[in-house]
Amino acid sequence: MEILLTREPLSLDAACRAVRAPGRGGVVLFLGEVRPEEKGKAVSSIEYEAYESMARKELERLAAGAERAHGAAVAVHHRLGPVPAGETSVIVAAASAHRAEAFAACREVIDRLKESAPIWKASFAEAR
Amino acid sequence: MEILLTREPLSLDAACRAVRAPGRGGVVLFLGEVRPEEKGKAVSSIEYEAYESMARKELERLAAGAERAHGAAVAVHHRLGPVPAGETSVIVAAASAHRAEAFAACREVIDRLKESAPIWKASFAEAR
Amino acid sequence: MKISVLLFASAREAVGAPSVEVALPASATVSDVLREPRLAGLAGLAPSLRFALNEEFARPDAPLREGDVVALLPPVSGG
Amino acid sequence: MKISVLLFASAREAVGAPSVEVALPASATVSDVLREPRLAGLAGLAPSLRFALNEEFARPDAPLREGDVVALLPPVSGG
Repeated sequence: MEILLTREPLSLDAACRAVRAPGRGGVVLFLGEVRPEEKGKAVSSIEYEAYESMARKELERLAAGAERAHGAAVAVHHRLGPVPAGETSVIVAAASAHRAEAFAACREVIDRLKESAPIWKASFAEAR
Repeated sequence: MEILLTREPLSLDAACRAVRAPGRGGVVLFLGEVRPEEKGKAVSSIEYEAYESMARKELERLAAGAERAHGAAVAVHHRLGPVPAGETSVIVAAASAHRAEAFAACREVIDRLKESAPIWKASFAEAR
Repeated sequence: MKISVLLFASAREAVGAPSVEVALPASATVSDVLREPRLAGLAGLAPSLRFALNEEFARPDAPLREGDVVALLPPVSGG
Repeated sequence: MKISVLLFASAREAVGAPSVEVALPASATVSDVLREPRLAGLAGLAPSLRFALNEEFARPDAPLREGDVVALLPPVSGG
């Protein structure tokens, strides 16, 4: 399991490397991207705020739960601070011997992250 | 939609770029990797053979079906010829406004690919 | 007892500060922090707030101890 | 009529060639290609073979026309 909260741009390869391993034939990655428009309003960037210490614990808890439930390896990378439209705000990676478990683990973690990780976004129509 | 059948190593970024677009906030990628062991035997590489012209048509048909059913953009990259253990043999990418559709499209395409794409693998215990 | 209250997102904006120190009686519970006058601005938000106690989600009636850290969490929007 | 038969994976290995030209009567259907003596080695595989006609999956009883291309497809294992 790997949890990364960073203000740097996220890396697809880094998230993938975090879960890959010889016996794990199936890897599933979810990327959340900042949409340039939300509820009809143009968005230039989204600011992500987190209760960082608790967010790390929550994400570790979610990832560990999915790893146990699905026998998968999980990584969650979330970007904090300003994220320009079109860039990636979160990556959830999951790997296991077969694809069913990797899909299930990845989906579970992103769904639960959106319910319980103490992270908030404030969208900005124009550059601040 | 993008279908790629190639003997070159696959690229995660290329598959991702093929489906990303401003309005598509959710991207799901599935990577199939060659496992170094299968049914208890060591595998050094897997040779993928395809009825290429039909495989291309089948993959286009599958991708188009998933795009229509889920309102997603889909890309399928499959590697042909010898693929060393630990390397990626297939990538299915799907992107849409929200993650549910991206997960559904990605899963549907890889499941159907494994049922109907005229592609076969022959594993080799030692280097040929 | 002295309790630290951390505020995030809309709660922070409503109060105008990222944290507030609150003095409460020994028998106080997590939700009692809302009695603090400086947090009066949260009245509107209160129904949608979740509480965390020392970085774990907590029930409003969870008991507090000296030095505990309570966080007021508006509906999250990560991912 | 003259029909091209393409062979893949285990079918190709059983026959020892990637393709075979087959002569069939005008009323022949896709599965009739298996009558070709050079394809006798496929007997064991036949039950698990799927047919393709001009690059589309086809039923065994689909009618053939001069120059059609039939492919004999063992169970696939892509992905």
